[in-house]
Amino acid sequence: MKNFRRTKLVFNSFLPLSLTLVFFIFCLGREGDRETQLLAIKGGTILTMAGERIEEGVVLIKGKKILAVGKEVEIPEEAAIFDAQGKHVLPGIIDSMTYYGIRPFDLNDMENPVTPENRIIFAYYPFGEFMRGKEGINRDREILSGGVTSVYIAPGDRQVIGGQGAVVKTWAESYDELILREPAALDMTIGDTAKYEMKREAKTPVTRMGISTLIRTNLLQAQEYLRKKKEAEEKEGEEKEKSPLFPRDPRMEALAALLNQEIPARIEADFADDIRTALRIADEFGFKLIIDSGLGAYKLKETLAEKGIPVVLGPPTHPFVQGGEVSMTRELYREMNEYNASELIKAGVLTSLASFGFGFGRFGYATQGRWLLIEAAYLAGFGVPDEEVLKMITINAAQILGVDDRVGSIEAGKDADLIILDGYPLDIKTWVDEVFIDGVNVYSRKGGRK
Amino acid sequence: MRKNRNGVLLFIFILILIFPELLPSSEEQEILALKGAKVHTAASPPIPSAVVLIREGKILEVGSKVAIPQGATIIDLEGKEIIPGLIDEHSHIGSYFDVNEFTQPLGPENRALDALNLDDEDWYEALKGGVTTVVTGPGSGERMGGQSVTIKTWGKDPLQRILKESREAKMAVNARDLSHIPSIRKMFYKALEYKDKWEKYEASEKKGAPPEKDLALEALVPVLEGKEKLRLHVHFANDMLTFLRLKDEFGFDLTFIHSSEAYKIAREIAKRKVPVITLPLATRIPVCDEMLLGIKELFEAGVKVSLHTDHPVVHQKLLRLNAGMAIRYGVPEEEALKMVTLNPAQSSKINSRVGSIEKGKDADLVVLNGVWYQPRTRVEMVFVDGTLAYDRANEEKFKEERK
Amino acid sequence: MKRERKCFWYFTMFIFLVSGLGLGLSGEEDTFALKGALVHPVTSASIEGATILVKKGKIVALGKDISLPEGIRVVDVRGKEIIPGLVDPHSHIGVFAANDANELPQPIGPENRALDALHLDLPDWMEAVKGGVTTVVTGPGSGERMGGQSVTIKTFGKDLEKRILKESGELKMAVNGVNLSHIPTIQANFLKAREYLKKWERYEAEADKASPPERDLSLEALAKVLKGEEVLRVHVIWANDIISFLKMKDEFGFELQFIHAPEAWKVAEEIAKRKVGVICMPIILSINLPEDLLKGIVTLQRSGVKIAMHSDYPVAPEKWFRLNASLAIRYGLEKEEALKAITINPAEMAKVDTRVGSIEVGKDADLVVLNGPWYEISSTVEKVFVDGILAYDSLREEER
Amino acid sequence: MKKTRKLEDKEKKKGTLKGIAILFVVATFVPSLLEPGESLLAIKGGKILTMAGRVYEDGSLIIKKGKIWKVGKAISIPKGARIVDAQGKYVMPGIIDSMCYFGVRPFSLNSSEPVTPENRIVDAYYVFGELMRGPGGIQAEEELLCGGVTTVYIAPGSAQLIGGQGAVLKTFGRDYESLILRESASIDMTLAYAPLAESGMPSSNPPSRMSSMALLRKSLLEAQDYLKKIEEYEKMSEDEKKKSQKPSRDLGKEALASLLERKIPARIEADFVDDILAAIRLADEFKLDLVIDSGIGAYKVREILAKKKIPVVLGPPSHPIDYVSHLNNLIELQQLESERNASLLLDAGVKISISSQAKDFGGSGKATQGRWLLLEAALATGFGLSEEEALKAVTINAAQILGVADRVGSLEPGKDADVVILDGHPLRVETHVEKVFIDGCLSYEREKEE
Repeated sequence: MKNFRRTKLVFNSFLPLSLTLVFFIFCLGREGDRETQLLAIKGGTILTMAGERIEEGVVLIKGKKILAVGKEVEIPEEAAIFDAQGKHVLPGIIDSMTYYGIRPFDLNDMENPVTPENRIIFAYYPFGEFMRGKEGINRDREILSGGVTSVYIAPGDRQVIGGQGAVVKTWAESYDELILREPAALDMTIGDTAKYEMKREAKTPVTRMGISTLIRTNLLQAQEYLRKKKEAEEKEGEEKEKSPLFPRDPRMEALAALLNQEIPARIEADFADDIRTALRIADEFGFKLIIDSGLGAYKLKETLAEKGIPVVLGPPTHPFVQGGEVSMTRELYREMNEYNASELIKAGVLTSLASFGFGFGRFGYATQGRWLLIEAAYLAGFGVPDEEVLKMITINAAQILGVDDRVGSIEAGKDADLIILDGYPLDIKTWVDEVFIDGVNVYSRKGGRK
Repeated sequence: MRKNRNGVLLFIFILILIFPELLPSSEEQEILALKGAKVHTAASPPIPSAVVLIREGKILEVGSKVAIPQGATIIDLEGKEIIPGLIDEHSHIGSYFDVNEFTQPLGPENRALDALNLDDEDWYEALKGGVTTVVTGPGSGERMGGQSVTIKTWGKDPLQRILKESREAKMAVNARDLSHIPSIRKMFYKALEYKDKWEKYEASEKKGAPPEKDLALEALVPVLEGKEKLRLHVHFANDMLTFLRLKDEFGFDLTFIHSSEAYKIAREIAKRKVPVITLPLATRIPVCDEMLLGIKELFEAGVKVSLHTDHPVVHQKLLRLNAGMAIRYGVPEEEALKMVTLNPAQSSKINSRVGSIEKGKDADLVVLNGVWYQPRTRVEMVFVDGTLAYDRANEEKFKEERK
Repeated sequence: MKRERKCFWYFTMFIFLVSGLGLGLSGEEDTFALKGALVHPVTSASIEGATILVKKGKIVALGKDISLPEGIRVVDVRGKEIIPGLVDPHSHIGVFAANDANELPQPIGPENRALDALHLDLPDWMEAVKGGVTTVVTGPGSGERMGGQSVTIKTFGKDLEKRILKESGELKMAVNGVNLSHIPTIQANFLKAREYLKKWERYEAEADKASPPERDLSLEALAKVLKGEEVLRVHVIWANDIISFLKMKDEFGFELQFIHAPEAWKVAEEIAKRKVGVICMPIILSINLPEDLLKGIVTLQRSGVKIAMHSDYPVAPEKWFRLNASLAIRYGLEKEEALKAITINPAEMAKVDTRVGSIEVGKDADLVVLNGPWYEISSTVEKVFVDGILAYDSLREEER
Repeated sequence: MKKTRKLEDKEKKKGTLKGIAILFVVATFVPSLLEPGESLLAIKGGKILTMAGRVYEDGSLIIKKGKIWKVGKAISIPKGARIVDAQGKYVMPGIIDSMCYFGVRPFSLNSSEPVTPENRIVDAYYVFGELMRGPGGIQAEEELLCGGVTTVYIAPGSAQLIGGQGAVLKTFGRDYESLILRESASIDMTLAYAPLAESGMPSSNPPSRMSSMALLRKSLLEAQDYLKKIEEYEKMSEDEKKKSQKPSRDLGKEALASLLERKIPARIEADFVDDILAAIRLADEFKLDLVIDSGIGAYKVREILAKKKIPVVLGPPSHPIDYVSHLNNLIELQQLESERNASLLLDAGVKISISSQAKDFGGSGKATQGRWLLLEAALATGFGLSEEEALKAVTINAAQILGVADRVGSLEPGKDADVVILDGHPLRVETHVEKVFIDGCLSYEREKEE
């Protein structure tokens, strides 16, 4: 009897896994069918994030994409049916700034304050634990358990120009499908963290002046580079043959992409003053700007709204993303306003909420993103309506990251990234039951924790 | 009976106008009655729509059928929830710039009180978060950090705020190398010898020269006698086991701080009745799921668990969110409330004054506008020693008053 | 000091003795046959009771019924097993012992050559022979981003010139995951090398060839890789770095092999797709590799990746190189595949498979005679032939 | 009921953790439901290698309350016993690794002083799954159990002259007490090259062999004085005791005193002949019980060792020299090394055991090379050791040297039920451990997944 029980237990614990695995293999094995496979998620309350909520609606998925969504969607006979009666269906959560999947030593080049050529995608590590661990690409259940399906990752939280960030999914069938957008932005920092670390070696920058000088100098160089490149390309025939080769410089090319408005700059700035500096530089060089952290952004809400500059806010429980939980610079307290988000949204600034998650030694990896719904609930206590708060971690984030054509809401034609929750999303006791990415059920809480 | 919200606000406003005059004269047996809220006492099951009577800064009565005496000031809290003032058993609030006396690895004589900054903005933030009592102490950079202080987060007179000028020893095992434990054992033996010497001296009617005074050893003696608590900053299970063994050897009163891996040896800890202050849980530290689920395991094994913020690691104001996270990861609601109120009070031996809403205890109460553990719920009012210390409706005014 | 000298003496005497023995064995005509053993030729099916005919250091015949010329010496190896001399595709033998492995102050040094730092008088070489290792690719360490060029060499032989199979066989590169700038730096260097290559091409195309571009040893070495003349070998640990290099291969089109790559199995399909060889972590008793990883090697092989084992001497002893394959069998690899992973696969990776790596007619007579199943741990190497010369005989060893 | 629930949780958690685990072979750790106190277990039908002289073909072994009750060929199996079928398998006692650094994080291995006899390795023994993560409850690393290792000797300070007190521990236990076989099993010392050569180790180590010996002698002489002082005090009458000051306790000297009292042996790591002889001289002078560790050159003084009955704990035959850390002495050591060390010592009548000397590789703190101890023994059989002696060297001989032969090391009635079931001859490379019982508890089971 005892023996039987144990087998059962083992069986129980492996059941969801093996089911996922079987499903996974099934999907892989029938690559052709995968594109036409139909799945209907039925009966749940659908928060599409693109319009009104749908009670007892249907999401019809074909292959990797959402085919239709609505209250009266006809379900074809061949479709597999997933019953979501009494549950909430939400688009996959998007963490619009995190250091998830990057080992700490990969994060910063401590020797150089300016490394625009660095690309975070080289450091993205979605392969389970080091040396040990799971089969295939990204089976990190921890981040999936929070319903996070896409993340923006970026290098260099302690460099002036850290490098190029990327928008990636947290799971994919193959490595190439993992990447939503790369490069997605050029990541910079204006503020104390960018100088503090450098201070040890007495290198530039040690002041805010030094930071903006470094940014400006490099952008000026990039302008020069662009001009020379254009010259070289304009030459023709004989002249082109004779003139020396135009040497490619990955560093300058990254900055040139910024100047050509191919990618935006994401500047991490806490103080209103730093945000002003960022705005000034953006005006001077004419690039697209996104403000990260933006603790004092409420002071500039009109300007930001007018210029259409979005803000990626830090987590409301610990908004000082540049310092510790409690900022060592006392001035930050003056800057802090718990109603920051609410004021920005009222003023019409496109705002998203991000975890700015970082690894914490042996305690865990940078999976704070799994608690974004809790952060959102916390924010709901400070004057942001529930609907807006949920948008901040889905469609708004997708818009800011420039991937809203693929993810961020439950609409026909978008990627089938969605999550099913066992209760109201903003309740602390609510858990993510299922996660679908590209139409594949990649995470199931069944039989897991209670 | 139900009043509209504006009415409540107006009422509170009037109340606050009156209050400054009312409170100093609390000797006149002025009674304050909080009426209509759901009260989680932490000591007994929650009472829906209860009345709490406060007199002279103490709780006079609590219950659903308590008659409100004539002349009592009534605050109607219909639809609100009341919980006891939260207690953070381990933090560095007000002292974290002076946390570690690194040059002196064994300094049990250092006192946190001597480095306490009461003007810190964080005290107010903590209060706003519903935290009314904290144990704040030296850091964990050293093997023996020093003595912590138990203090309320609000009070007109700073000295009155202190609950306990504790002489307990804070110790840290950072397991740098193997000589760590022997050096601590050596220290204990020295303290025993020191005690022996002084006892012999006292017994011989103070003949001859008295033995040399040693502040460090003196601080350890009450710990070894079991009079004072030894608080141990520890993460790894093997270090915890070592200290359990040392406890068996020396018989001191032990509490684990942080204790990330305590759940792995829950039974061993429960066997020895050692209270555990476990990890800060708020969303800043990406504590892995196993550890979070471990809290439930500890509780089920019979270990007395408290939650802490370790401010500034996690901001003190988030202590309530810690409890919410514990609930999310399987701890029953009432148990989770105990983990931030009664359990830390008991383990710090201040439960005669704080930790629950019971007759005779300090009137440290937190009024919330919704379910107490939900992140979106806000603290509406905080009473410390029967005085309204924070009121969200008049936040600006309170901020002014503090200055 | 005294000890070292003594050791040197022993060693030279031994070499002398053995080579004398080899000469004596072969006499004037240097032809002999090994008869009666179970032979694993690797590239074809195993033959029970086969005869191998060796002439002038080469294998001239192999099979069950071979008519032997009159009067040649026949070595009776009945009841034994014969496998080809083992090929260790990555080692630091002769380089590391004298601390000549890493030119640390120069992180990008593709022009450095291991050959220039080779110590041939170390006892390590004989240890290798005793373990049946007859060919090694030995090279610079992994302390730098681009370590330099390795040398492919036999472990035994009088004449250094003849011992060298290939003066360089790989360009060693290391990704130690120090920080994010690592990959961009390597990329930038390849971009430069590409421009360097273009410059030279342009110069070669010119009629007058007036002003040749400046030569750069470092870029030249990289240009060789870009041209496909040289294999790029990357010391790599993390799966994401493997992906980064695969992407770089897509961009620059060089020939790539991974060394160590403990996480290769996690991205096995991506590797197989691009036909990149993997020289797996030394799976040997001294290194506590996790079980997942050991099984991962099987995953890798089954996904269609060409795998080879290596000793990474001095990390693992060269003498027990054979045990790599034994352990791989323990963790599920087929015996034939395991044998390939220490013979023909590494030979192909180092591009010396025309001469070594299998027992075939025309190849070098590098043979290892064992007293039991080749993969069994308790079996011992009895005789080792290198280029047809008896380099080691356990019976003589015991007398010493 | 509560217990089963707990187990269930544990199992489930494990399941969720494992993720998509290994596809073809899964070795699952299954905590046994058997309490050692109530169990009656019979292992039936295997070839039992008792390591106490007898081999039973098709024998049976009965375990009662965590101890071996009966072992033999034709014994009746009592009613109610749970039967484990071992038909066609090999059954042998748990493997004993007589020297390794398993379960000790690298940084707690050494301290900065050359002489620290007060340090106890038991304080650093970490057998709780992975650091910070991993399933709860006391247990060992599954990885070591899969090699059948049930008992280990671990010791501090391979880089110190006197490292401290080593311990004999089991690799699995239901509670903490049952893990410890001998808390203080010996004082671990190192002579010559290791303390001299290992870089990054305490610079306070004596610079030469002579000064090492001088320091060793000094420490032991001081311990003699200490012992004398304590004895004198103990001899005093009660009155005198009251008057005089009790000698203050010194943990270090106390530890060395137990060496002088021959309560525990000294284990001295020595490879070169001169170091081995120096160790013997020291033992003779202070009348110590001596065990030689590593002993690469021990075969050269085998007659002396045999005469003085000094056992040798040999390193792993596949790498008796750790090449990387001994690059400076490599040539000397290689000259000394002989594959026939084990067999030569044994033939001369020296008691030997073979150990893994497992150290972590790469800072993970998982020194689990002990799992291949049977293969190391197999390697030695290639160089003159008989199969029986090779097996003894990792079981009963090791137990005798460690002083725990009354409890472990062989399958005899009354001993702890530490039993290993293998699917083939223990010395073949393809043989795997199928089940491991420690104190009658099933602590490891290798499972095949279809």
